[in-house]
Amino acid sequence: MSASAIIFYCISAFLLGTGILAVTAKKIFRAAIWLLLSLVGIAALYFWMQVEFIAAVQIIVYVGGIVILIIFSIFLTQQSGKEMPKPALGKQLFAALAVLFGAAFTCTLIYGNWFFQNDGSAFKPTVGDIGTQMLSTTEHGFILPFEVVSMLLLAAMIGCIVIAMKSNQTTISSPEIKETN
Amino acid sequence: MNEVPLMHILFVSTALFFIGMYGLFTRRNMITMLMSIELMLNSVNINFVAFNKYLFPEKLDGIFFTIFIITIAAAEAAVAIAIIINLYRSHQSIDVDDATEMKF
Amino acid sequence: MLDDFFILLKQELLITAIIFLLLFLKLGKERTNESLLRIANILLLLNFISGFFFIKSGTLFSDMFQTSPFISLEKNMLNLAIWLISMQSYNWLKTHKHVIEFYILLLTTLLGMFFMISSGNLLMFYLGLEMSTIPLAAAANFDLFKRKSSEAAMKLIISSAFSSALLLFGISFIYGTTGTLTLAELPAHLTGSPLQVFAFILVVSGFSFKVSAVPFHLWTADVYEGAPIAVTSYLSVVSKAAVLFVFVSVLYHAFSSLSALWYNILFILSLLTIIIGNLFALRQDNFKRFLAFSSIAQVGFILIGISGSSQAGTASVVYFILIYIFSNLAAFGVVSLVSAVTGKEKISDFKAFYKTNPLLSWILTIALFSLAGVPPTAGFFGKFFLLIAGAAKGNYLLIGLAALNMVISFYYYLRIVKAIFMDPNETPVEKIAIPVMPKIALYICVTGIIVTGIASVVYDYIFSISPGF
Amino acid sequence: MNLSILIILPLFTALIILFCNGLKQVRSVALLGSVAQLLLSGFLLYLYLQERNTGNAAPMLFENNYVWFAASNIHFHIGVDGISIAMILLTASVVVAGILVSWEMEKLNKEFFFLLILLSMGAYGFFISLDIFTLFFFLEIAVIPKFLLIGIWGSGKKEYSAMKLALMLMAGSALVFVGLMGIYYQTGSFDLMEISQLAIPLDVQLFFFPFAFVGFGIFAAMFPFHTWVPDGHASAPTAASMFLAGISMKLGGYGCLRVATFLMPDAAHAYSWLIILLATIAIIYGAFATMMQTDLKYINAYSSVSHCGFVLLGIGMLTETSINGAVLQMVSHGLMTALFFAAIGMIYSRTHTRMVAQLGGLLKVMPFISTVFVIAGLCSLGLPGFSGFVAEMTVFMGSWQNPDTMYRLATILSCASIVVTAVYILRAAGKSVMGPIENTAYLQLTDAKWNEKMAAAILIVGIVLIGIAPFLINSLIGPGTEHIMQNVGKAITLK
Amino acid sequence: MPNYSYILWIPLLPLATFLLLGLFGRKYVKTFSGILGSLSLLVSTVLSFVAAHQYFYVDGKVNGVYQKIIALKYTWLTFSPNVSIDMGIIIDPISVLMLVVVSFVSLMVHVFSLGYMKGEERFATYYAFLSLFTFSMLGLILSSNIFQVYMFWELVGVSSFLLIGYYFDKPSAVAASKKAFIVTRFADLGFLIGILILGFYGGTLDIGLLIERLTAAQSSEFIAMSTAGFLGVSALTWALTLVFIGGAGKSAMFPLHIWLPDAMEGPTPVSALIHAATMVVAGVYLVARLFPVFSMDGTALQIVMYTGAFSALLAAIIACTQTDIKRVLAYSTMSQIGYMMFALGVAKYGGEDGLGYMASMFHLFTHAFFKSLLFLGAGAVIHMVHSNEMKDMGGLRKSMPITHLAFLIACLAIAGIPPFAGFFSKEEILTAAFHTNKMIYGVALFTAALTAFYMFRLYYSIFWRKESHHHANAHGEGTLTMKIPLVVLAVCAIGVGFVPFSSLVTSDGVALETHMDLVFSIPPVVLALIAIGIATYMYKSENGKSAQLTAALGGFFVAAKKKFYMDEFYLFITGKIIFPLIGKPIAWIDKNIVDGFMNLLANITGKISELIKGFQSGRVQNYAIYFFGGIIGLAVIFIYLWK
Repeated sequence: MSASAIIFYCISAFLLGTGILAVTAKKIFRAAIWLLLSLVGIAALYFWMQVEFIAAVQIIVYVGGIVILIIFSIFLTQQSGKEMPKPALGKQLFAALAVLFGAAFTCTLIYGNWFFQNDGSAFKPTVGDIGTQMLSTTEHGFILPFEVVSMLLLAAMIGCIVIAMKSNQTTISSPEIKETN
Repeated sequence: MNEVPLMHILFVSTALFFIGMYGLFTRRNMITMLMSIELMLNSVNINFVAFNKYLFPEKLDGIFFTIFIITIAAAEAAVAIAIIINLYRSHQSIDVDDATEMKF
Repeated sequence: MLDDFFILLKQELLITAIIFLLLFLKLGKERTNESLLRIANILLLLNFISGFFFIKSGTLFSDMFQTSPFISLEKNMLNLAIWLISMQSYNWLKTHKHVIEFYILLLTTLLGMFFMISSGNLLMFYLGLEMSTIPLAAAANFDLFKRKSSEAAMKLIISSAFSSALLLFGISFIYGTTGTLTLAELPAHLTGSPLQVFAFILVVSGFSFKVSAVPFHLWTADVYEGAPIAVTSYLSVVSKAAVLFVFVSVLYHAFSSLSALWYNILFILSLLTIIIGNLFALRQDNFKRFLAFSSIAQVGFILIGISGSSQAGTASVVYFILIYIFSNLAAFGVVSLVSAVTGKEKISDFKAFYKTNPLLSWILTIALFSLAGVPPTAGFFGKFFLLIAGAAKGNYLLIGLAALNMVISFYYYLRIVKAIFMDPNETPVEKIAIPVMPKIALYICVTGIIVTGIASVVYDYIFSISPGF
Repeated sequence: MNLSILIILPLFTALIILFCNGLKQVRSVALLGSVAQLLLSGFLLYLYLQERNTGNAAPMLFENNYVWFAASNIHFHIGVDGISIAMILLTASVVVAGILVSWEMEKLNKEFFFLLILLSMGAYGFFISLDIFTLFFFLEIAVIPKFLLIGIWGSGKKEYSAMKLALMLMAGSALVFVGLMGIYYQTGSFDLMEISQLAIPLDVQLFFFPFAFVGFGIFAAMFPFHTWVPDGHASAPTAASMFLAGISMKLGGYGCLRVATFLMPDAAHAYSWLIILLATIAIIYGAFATMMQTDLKYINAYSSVSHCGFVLLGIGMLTETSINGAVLQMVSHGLMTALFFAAIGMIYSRTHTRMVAQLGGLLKVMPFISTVFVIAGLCSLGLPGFSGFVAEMTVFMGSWQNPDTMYRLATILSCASIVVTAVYILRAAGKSVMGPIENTAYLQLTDAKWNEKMAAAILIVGIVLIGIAPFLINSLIGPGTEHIMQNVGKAITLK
Repeated sequence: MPNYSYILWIPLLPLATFLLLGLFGRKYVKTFSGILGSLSLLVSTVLSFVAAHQYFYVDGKVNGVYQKIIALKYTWLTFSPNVSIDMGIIIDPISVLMLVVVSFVSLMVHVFSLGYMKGEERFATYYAFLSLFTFSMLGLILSSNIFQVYMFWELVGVSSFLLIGYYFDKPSAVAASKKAFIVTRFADLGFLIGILILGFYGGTLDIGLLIERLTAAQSSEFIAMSTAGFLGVSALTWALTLVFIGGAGKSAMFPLHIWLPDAMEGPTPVSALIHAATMVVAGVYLVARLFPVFSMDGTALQIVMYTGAFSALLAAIIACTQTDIKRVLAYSTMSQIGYMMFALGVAKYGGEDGLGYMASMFHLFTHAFFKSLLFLGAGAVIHMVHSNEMKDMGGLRKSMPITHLAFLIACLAIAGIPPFAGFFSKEEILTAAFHTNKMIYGVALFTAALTAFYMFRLYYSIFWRKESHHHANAHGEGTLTMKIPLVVLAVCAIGVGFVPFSSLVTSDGVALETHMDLVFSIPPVVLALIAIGIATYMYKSENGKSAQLTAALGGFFVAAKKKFYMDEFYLFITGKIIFPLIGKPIAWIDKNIVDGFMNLLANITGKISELIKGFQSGRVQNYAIYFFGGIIGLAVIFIYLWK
């Protein structure tokens, strides 16, 4: 058992553990932190797989972006200190069972599946060729998705602005509350 | 380092995926639900990268897919959070069980 | 190469252009909503008309983008639908603060759908799918101060995120087992190994979520009820249609080697969808919710048509969707008019509707009859061809059950007709003044409902260009 | 003559009505249209006879065959034989009568007449179409107007009845649809004539015949799917009841004959025992059920169940005579029951009750209406000189030709119903028309107006004409039944 | 081929009258309608006499045999190539005989009604109905096709229904008319089925052809029919019995006679026409029509014989107890028809054995005259007294001499006192009966005596008994138009007995030599005279004797007066069995089970949709769980189960 293998298992143990904590932690702020750690662990996994570029993106976008966003929203919506309401035990159990079953099911499928073995050709993606390929219009060029995503981001941005913008009218039209029940 | 078989990486990602799913099923706080979804997406990313690296290294499809997933996840998270904030304004709560006016 | 580029991408480029135009309008000097709406509608109309010209088939960026007369027809149907919707939601938008943003969001999703429809590649497909969902979730929240609206948006975004996660999980395994993301290359690599089957089911679930097929439909009703009617109709017509288009081509081409499998899957899904949709529609009182379930049932019928898996199948699905656009939008149009003026959205509010609004009543009735599939409305032909296509495999059990479910559906459609014409009501909806734009839209819908069926040229044209294999 | 006119004319009438306003305009347009249609049908009859006399022995005349949906091999194929012409004439006269009867319709008159005409258009289209798709198309067109007519202008528990009727009929057409699918995928064609030339394999027939037959049977008030009939007829406004019983129940019988039996003769033979069983039950059971009714409309509705049983019996017996009789019975019952409903409507519009117990002695105050009522009654109990006799006797003779003992028994039982018929008709007539005047208020009532007299006259003429000169209509429908029998006969030899 | 086509006019004229009066009578013709009807009928009558003369004395007979002549015939409704309803006119002895009787009696009644129905509000309608009836009756007797017979049979029934219910605002009249129609209808059912059987085996509906085929013992039809059987009885017997049931219904044979007494609710002239002379003998006529076929089947004839005899006796007994004069007459009619029936029953085809047939027809002939006379007389009386009850009458002989005389003659005739008409016919019948069946002969004799008895009971209680003339104030004896028919018919009642009947009407058309031998003519006359004596002794003047007799008879008398509870029996069948035990349950089943099932389906659907609404819980997490569940479900199905 080589060193890299040991490293791999450590990383996976770490990210899974933190992941579990992230979805079970009582306090929401802690949960966010655990999530962050778990994401970092994933980045580490990418490093281990020698896809540094992805690892970098992971760090930048997730750790630097999303988690921060989440934390901000936590601050916006509630005081982070207080414990979150516990989910009903029955629900927990049921969810656990369902999830375990699903996981087992998937794993057996994966286990039983024969994967194509590659011809051992080296896998060395450098940031450079990723960049060129990203912007090339030729075979294996990803310019179109790139543009599309940009449009999507634009739209998402506009949407967020409209929705989340603090607007002068804050009184909630209450009639619906009665009318629904 | 090929003595770590692909299988194991897939197991890890699967586990992560279902951890996320568990979170989604049980967490009542919308933001934490969002976190769980992020976890699931990440596990998918791991899959793609692993596949690309282990099985089909001659092309970079998996890598690019990962990149785009991450981007989209960001957009999704942004919109989701915006919606959650708006919902918080109207409901004074982000507990998913408080937002069940419409049913049956 | 370049002119080719422009012609093939024509529709996408147009939409993008409109988006940016609207952005500039936003940045430019303050305008009244009326003028903005006028501009927007004219632009959309032009966009729709332009869809009939310079039709060419070809692919771009290797496998990323492909188009054909058939595909551009599908896109143009969506163009038509979005134009009609924007005309109908005139009353609602007139007083809204963020008209332009609304249009931008909608158009972005439309763009996403276009890319999704002409995607030759799972990546593009995924991007298109997300692009047609995320902004829509935002748009669903556009009744900014309605609790229901934000609840609907929340439900939409969370469940769609969940479903896309599952979809991606599936796609990742498909990638892992086949080594390619190109749809055209998939059949060669798909062996039907258990993992692939699982992955495929995950993908199907992603589609089913979008078209709201049972049991992946549960978000539908709530979102439809809460979202602004414009968004609801957009969801129930446009996004559904787009995904169905893709579903057909993906099933027929990318997964043709699994056809035996997905035929059975569709068999189960379609029956479940029709039955559950009907059973829930029976007891709805909120009109939007009712239409949600009825549209679920309709999807069930469409799935039957898809399961026919032939040129007739494709044609009948597209044909039915065209009819469905007209019928559903006519219904939504009337409802949106009523709710924009009076805020009433309950079926019980429509009692004795005929006394005050005969015109709207007839339009609504015709629309409902078309949805129910009563001749001479187009809905009859649509359903007929769907079932013909479905029966091609000789699965008469499916056809029989579907036909009997049509009876149940008759019950709830007729229930509304009964409310409109027969039930007494001392406080009926007051007489509603119909602005010109919604009026035009409604008339177009009604004409569509009547003509599309009887005039066989429509079906024959669709049939002639729809790809067989 | 291009038969499409038969559809186009009503269509235009309906459209014009939409642009009229005021009762006077509307009703006059409707009347004009329907009378024109009646004349047209008469002219069609004339042309038809001429063709036949010139020795044109083609099974169908005046055929037009346009491709409609090329992709699914759907044609708009129309043509007529004697049977369809008889049906068309029936429809036309009932429509005219119905419009005359509802001359004073005040409430939403435009919509009312529009729907009436639309309904009739469905019937015309149904009777002339030689393509199962168009047949089905028109069959369903004829359903929804009924729903609206009953639900909006009806009386009593109209919504319930309307809903029930619409749903049961739709269920019927759903079954028919499945049958059509089966036929289509066996033969790849919707064309009646074409399919009749191809032999559908027996097992397929055995599987799909019940769908088609029961489907149409629901329209024809086949036991036990007849329950829409009483409620529907009772709640419907007069004209609508006339149309329902006079026309739309005939759609069912015609369909059973022209589609189910004609295209799947082997299965028809295999299932004839069942058909006959149900028909016999319907006849007897309907008659006894009628005996217990107290509402004139219910009486007539249940008697319709019993009388339509004869249609199915005739079809089930599968002899040329019996099928002839079935067609005759359709026509006769159409006219007779329409007349009956017309009379009931006239009485109801004056006395505002349909309860036999509350009526009485009307013959004194409204002799014309009462006479019409009695005539309808006598016709329905099969009095010679009226159409009912001819039809029923033909059915009996034909059924008797079927030598199987059980079938004989069925025939005898059905014959027995004529006694019960006499009982309930005489009870109804004896109590409501004859006897002392129950309610002195009735003494002020007036007799029929010109329009009502016209309506009654048209129908009575038809009834009596068939009654005293059946050889005319017989020679009209004869070739049609022969052509159908060719297929059925083939099946006999094949068994 | 002699030309009889003008006979067509005999039925057509009344038809024309009916249409005319029916459509325009109420408005335009009004009071003239009576004259109109009578005139048109006069023409028919003359024509029928001409026809009779031509047939019997000019060209009817070909080398000693009266031919069956089909005057004209055309196809009316074709069932199958050889089975069709043809409208035709058949000329043979019995049809010509009936032609004369019907048209003549009908004419008399028309004339009588001119006075009797004067001032009725629906005068025109009355005559329209009369003409309709005459038309149908004439059509019936001229029919050459058995189905044609059935058609006119029905028409006769309905016109009798209309005439009985003429006073439609009298509930009893309505009830009576309904009863008459339904009972006869029930019998017609038998007739119809009989026709179906005959038509099927005979392969034709034409009477001539039918007889020809079914009387030839070696013809395939006959063999098929006599061998084919159902419930151990041959098809032929079935057919004939069923046909006879039809006849029994119309001719009020036991047990289908119950409608006849009630039918007296109609105007009296109507009773005279329909329920004395014409319609009620239709049954006899029918059997006579098919007699050659009947004669091939002993069983059927036996049934005819016993039914007839029993009815004759029963009716005579009941007649002795009734107090409503018209009912008495009704029962006597029934009893006389019973005579005709069993006379047919005892007959054979051809030659001497055909005596019964001849006698039956002869009695039919004579009976028509004196019975209609009796009814018209009764009518005249009722017209004066305004009551049917004997107790309201008595001592009318002074106030209405002509009626009295006519009535007396009729009584003598029916009692069979020579030289009145009844004597001859009865005597023949008795002879025929004696030759075949002694028991029947005894019954016949006894009945004859009874007849004489109750007729004179009737006679005395109308015209004698109390001397008081409290009716003198009433308007005399009625108009001239009422007297003339009485006189004419009285003359006939005396005279028609001398018609050389046996040489004209016989079973095979060959003249039959009948010789009067006292052995057969004395006993009935003596018995009749004794009976009359008793009647005179008991009823001529008011005394308690009749009361003593009834007391002596006790229960039997009560039973007879109550018509042996037949009506009650039928009432029980219909009211206690058919309606509550068949009708009600079916109506209930229809409402609750058949219809209920349809509603149940709807309700179940609704219930289910209510049941599963919980899935739409509004909680997005549950949605996700179901979503995942769906995936797992599909996966499990399609990976492990659905290979």
